[in-house]
Amino acid sequence: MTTANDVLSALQSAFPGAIQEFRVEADNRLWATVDPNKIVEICEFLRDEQDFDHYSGAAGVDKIDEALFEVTEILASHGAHPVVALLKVKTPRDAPSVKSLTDLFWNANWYEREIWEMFGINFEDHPGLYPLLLVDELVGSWPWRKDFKGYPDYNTNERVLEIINPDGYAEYKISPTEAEIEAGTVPETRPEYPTFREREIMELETESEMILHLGPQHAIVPGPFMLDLKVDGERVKKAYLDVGYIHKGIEKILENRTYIQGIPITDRMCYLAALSNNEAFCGAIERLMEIEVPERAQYIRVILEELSRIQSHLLGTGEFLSLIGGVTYSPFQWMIIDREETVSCIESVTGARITHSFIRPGGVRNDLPDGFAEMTRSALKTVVDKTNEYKELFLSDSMYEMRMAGIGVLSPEEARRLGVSGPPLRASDTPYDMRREDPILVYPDLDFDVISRKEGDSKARVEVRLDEIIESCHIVEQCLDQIPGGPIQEKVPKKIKPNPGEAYYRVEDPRGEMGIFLVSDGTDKPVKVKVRGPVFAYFQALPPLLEGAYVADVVAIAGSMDACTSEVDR
Amino acid sequence: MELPMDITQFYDIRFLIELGVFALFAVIIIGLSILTVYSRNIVHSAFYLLGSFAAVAGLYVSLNATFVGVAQVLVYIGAVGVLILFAIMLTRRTIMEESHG
Amino acid sequence: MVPLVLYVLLASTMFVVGLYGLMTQRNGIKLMMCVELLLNSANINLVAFSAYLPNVDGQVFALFSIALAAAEAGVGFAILILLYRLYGTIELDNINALRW
Amino acid sequence: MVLSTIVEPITDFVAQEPKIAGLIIGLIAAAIISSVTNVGAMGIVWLERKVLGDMTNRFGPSRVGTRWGILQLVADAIKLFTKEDSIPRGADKPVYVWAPIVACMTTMLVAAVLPWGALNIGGVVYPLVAVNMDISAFFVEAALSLMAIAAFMAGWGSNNKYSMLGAFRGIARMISYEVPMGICVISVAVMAHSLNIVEIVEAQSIWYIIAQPLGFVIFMIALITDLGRVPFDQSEAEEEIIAGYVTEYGGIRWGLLYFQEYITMLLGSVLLVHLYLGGWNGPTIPVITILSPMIWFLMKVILVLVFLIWVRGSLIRFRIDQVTDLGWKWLLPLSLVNLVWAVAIGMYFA
Amino acid sequence: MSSEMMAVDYYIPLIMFLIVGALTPIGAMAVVKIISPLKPTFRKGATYEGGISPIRDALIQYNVQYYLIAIAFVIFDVEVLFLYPWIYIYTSEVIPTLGGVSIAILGMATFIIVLLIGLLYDIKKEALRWV
Amino acid sequence: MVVKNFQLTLKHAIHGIEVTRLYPEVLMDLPAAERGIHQLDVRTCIGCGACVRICPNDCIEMVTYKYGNPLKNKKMKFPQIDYGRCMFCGLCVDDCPTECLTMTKDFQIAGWNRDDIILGPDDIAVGKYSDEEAAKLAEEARIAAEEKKKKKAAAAKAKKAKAEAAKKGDEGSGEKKE
Repeated sequence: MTTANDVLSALQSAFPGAIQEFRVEADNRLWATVDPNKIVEICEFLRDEQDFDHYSGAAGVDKIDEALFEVTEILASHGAHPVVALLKVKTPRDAPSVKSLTDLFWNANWYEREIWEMFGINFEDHPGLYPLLLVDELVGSWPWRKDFKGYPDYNTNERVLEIINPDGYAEYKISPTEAEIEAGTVPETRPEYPTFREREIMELETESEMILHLGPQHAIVPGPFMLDLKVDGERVKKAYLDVGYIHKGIEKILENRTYIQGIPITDRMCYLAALSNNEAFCGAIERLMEIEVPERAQYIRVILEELSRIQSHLLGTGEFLSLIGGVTYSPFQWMIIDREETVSCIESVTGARITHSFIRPGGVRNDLPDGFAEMTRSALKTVVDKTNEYKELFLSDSMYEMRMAGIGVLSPEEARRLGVSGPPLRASDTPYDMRREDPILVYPDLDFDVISRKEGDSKARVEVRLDEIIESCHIVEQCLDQIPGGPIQEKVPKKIKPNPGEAYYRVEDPRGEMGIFLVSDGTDKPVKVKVRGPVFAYFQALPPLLEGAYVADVVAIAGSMDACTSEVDR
Repeated sequence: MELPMDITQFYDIRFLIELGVFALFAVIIIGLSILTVYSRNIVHSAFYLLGSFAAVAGLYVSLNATFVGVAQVLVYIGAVGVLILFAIMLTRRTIMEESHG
Repeated sequence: MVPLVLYVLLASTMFVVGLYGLMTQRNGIKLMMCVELLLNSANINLVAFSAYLPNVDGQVFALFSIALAAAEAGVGFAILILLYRLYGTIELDNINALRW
Repeated sequence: MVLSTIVEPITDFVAQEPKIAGLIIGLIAAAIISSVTNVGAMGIVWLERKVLGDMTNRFGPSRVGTRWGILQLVADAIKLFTKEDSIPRGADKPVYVWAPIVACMTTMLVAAVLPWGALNIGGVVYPLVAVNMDISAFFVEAALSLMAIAAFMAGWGSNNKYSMLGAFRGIARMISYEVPMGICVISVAVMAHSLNIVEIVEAQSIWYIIAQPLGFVIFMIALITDLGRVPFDQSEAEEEIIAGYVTEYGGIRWGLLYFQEYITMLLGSVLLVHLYLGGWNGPTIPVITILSPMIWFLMKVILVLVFLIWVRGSLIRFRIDQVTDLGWKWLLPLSLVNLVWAVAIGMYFA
Repeated sequence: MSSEMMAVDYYIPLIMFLIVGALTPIGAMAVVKIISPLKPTFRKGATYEGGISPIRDALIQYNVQYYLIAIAFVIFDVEVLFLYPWIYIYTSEVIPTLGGVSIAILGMATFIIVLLIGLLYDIKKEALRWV
Repeated sequence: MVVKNFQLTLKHAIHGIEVTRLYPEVLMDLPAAERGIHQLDVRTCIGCGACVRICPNDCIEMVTYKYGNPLKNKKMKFPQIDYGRCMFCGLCVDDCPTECLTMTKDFQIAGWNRDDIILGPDDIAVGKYSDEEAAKLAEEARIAAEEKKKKKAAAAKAKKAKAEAAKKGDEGSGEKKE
């Protein structure tokens, strides 16, 4: 098996002098600072020679003390080896510019756009550096920089200027006051680019084409995002996706909260995966503090995370069914009912139904209550029975087969290239699961299968989720059998101040690979938290997947991805 | 001049009802035909035409030719009407010119 | 019974309206609609006559005429759509390829 | 008998002055049937909510009007009547306004020729039909095709992309299924030797569901499609095109269009019962002999309605291209097969 | 009641039904006009398209494929139209027979088969494909 | 085919309703760990303000309240919670040193205006003292405070004397201490 050391030595021999600094954190973590001029070649070498075919994301860090920006490219492999390479590129703060990796990795596109709009780091050779999450008016103030002074106060209504455009629609402009300009909250210069709407109109060719907006307020969207379809008749010719309608700036908020205060904030990234998000954040802190979680706490975490996966998959599948069958389609409601029981089990431990804020650095908030095991076992039994019933139902339903089979097919190569993760990736014959790849907690001691399907269509994605529900039930039962006694919380100082350094911690979210990249400088607040969410990755893959489908299939495909807008716009 | 009808008929309420029904349909048919020709909006024109077809169907039924009347509804309104509307939708400039020009 | 002459008057008025439209309009689809009006006025006569000389032959004729009109409309509009796709217009004045 | 003293003057009047009687009786019958269909549709909406609630382990309406939520529809109606009646700026106003009216007129036309049950008076069954037309089955077919025009009017009048797509889908699905439906009606008529629904019912010594099971299935599918219900509700698939051609409608106009759908559902069930389930035929119930056919009729109609609701709770929606494919490639040839079968049986018995 | 109604010309009650059918919605709309508030604003009148102002009108030139489906419908609609009167005569004794089978049935069979061939051609040419 | 769909819906339709409830009349059974509206034991609250400091959303504010225990909470400041901002994360409960702040199963806080969901100590307190008790406690606290003041004054005096003594003894070190 390739380890981080092997990768490092291969890199050093291939590019002598290009690796400026390095740190091998463990067998599967390689940190390296590389020469900015060689980054593309190095990544190409890693991709072609060392099987790093999974571009996992990029994070920007503002090192204001050193007058530097750092861009960390996170590379991993789809199962060939467990090494994660984090390559840092430094660029001066006054004219930040980094080479773009979009030629090598298709899915680098959005990550680089995000860094550009948030930090103002230019990416050379990027095909379209347009803002992704920010409103056009805010681009240019680079909000994630450390010297960002805040936006002008746009809440004051007196300054709102209504402009009626030629089509008769009102637009609202807020001009900043002089005081605000002086305070530096308004950018002096703004980058120029065509807006999203203008880019769409440019692509209309024939008279029978039209742009159909699905969203931001549409029945198919699980949260506000805009999916624009260029359709001819009902056939989708091209799809455009605009996100950022509910951008909450959670990464920036976390920088302004102490570590412990950040935990409830991470719940809000995606409330269906609140426990996984907590786990990722606390896990990263634990990495930095180098503490080991007591075994009982680890078991409790696993139990709750798997229960959380069950409820998330039940809701995701139910929502998907409501999209293809209407809200009157009964299995949708049944799944919600099953989910309620699972959520009640979680609630009996954490005290909350969706936003748990339960996991703490070094342990968990409280112990399992009395009678939890019996309650959970009976709930799991119904869940397993019902899930088997649903599987049987979908297998025997020929209308479902007609609707779903062969729709939105992602071939394994395509799925890897587009960078999807989680159930959609596993449905495309790639058994890639963080619980196996990057084992945490007590997962290595547990016996479970990584579910995968060969077809890669919408039907397979749903089947994977249903199978994972059963597999998760199996895991929880094992944990309930094996759970030892003992403390649930390691001694940690009341004020958490991790050691200065960086950590990257990955967990398997219900939706895929959730990674948290944490930079600490030894104070009680993080310098930078970068969330590598799974849904951000799927969303990027949605437009190419939709091309050539019918409008009705758009619903089936988007629904089978089980997207969570909240996490894209974290 | 000799009228082609018997004036005493007008004292008969049955005849008056019949005449009223005929007049109703006749007015609808003529009015909607003229509107069909004059209307600047071609889709309105098509709907006027369909209305006039419907009135013609009513006329057929009142003439005791029920089958022809119902056939008129089925074919003229149900099928030819759909054809006309689709043809309008498939030639975009006609709509734009007529309804906005 | 309503005098037959009223039906004939109605039919002829409708015919005149259709004919007027046929002569003044330039829009192909409008022309087709006018043709439908003409056919309908003929049908009214057929049915009225068949009702006044108790005999269903006129109704049968009307039925065939309706079927024919449907076929005519289908082909006519198809031609118009084709013309539109070729010339980008259905103003028949502008389509001079039809002239000899 | 007292009854005859009341009935006889009326029949005499009708025989002497058929046209005046037609006006009066037509008006009374229209008023009665209009209220029956409207109340019936309200009942269906309530029934649908309750049955769907049961299927999905929920309560359904349970607040307004006792534990059973009987007054829910009244509350909804009050809400619709007091909502603002706004017309979108881009709409083609006359067309937009006329679409619900055309839909209402269509349903009333259909309701006029359908028998609404029957009464057994002194051993003779009198069907309750306002207009006993010779070719009423054909008339119902033709009138139902008008719904496509109403749908197109609503779609075009709204000037909205979802509405237009919904209108196109609506027309495509209606025209794809009108032909199989018509052929099914013809197959039934072939066996009954009549297009009069009353005569078709009277001719059903054996229910036609037994004589033509294939025809029944095809007619059922075509009927659901014509009604635009799940799994054939593509024209208002809310997850795809919001509400199709009713997207831009609000308040009472939406209420009217929505209500027409349920009235059409009632009419469709009645038609199905008459054509395939023997209408009001059934063994005479003692004691209440007069109402016996009526009870059979209502039972069958409610059964069909519950089945339609059951379908809605159980099936997912087809895609629109699958709908047209199913209509043209399967149902049309199969309905012709059924026609051949019906002709064969008809010849055999004749 | 039916036998009495038979004596009446049925078009007159039908007209009454039509009038009632038209008056019901018109009356409802009139009632709404009286009792409901009406405060139109610019925003309320906007076209709904996912909450975003639409790009271009909805009245574009639609795909020609829709027309092909409509035209197929017209053909079969006319076929059905001719089937309706046929049901009264297919067992009639006066119609001559050919090889023991009534001409009415043979003729209709030929008619339907010709149309079925047309349908097959339509399906093969993908004329009924949805856009 | 689709027979199974019909079977399942029928099965569920016959089956009774288990999970759905008619909400305001029938409430769900909540576990003991439920994190609902806070409960404040005013007898033990010491007014330390730890909850204010840990709250991620700044929704807790210390306000004066007279029915508390002045013996423990000298300034009589108790937390007031703005539920418009509260995330029910429970961090304040975890951080409370005397465990006087806890969370109950009650979750119904809807009100007609924004002020209705700002719950002061009066709304969330348990173990409130009656007026007489409060007066008595206030009296006790006053006496205690006076005594303490006296003690303090005495201590200060003593300290001063000591300091002076020390100063006299060793000037350098005394200055350093200050």
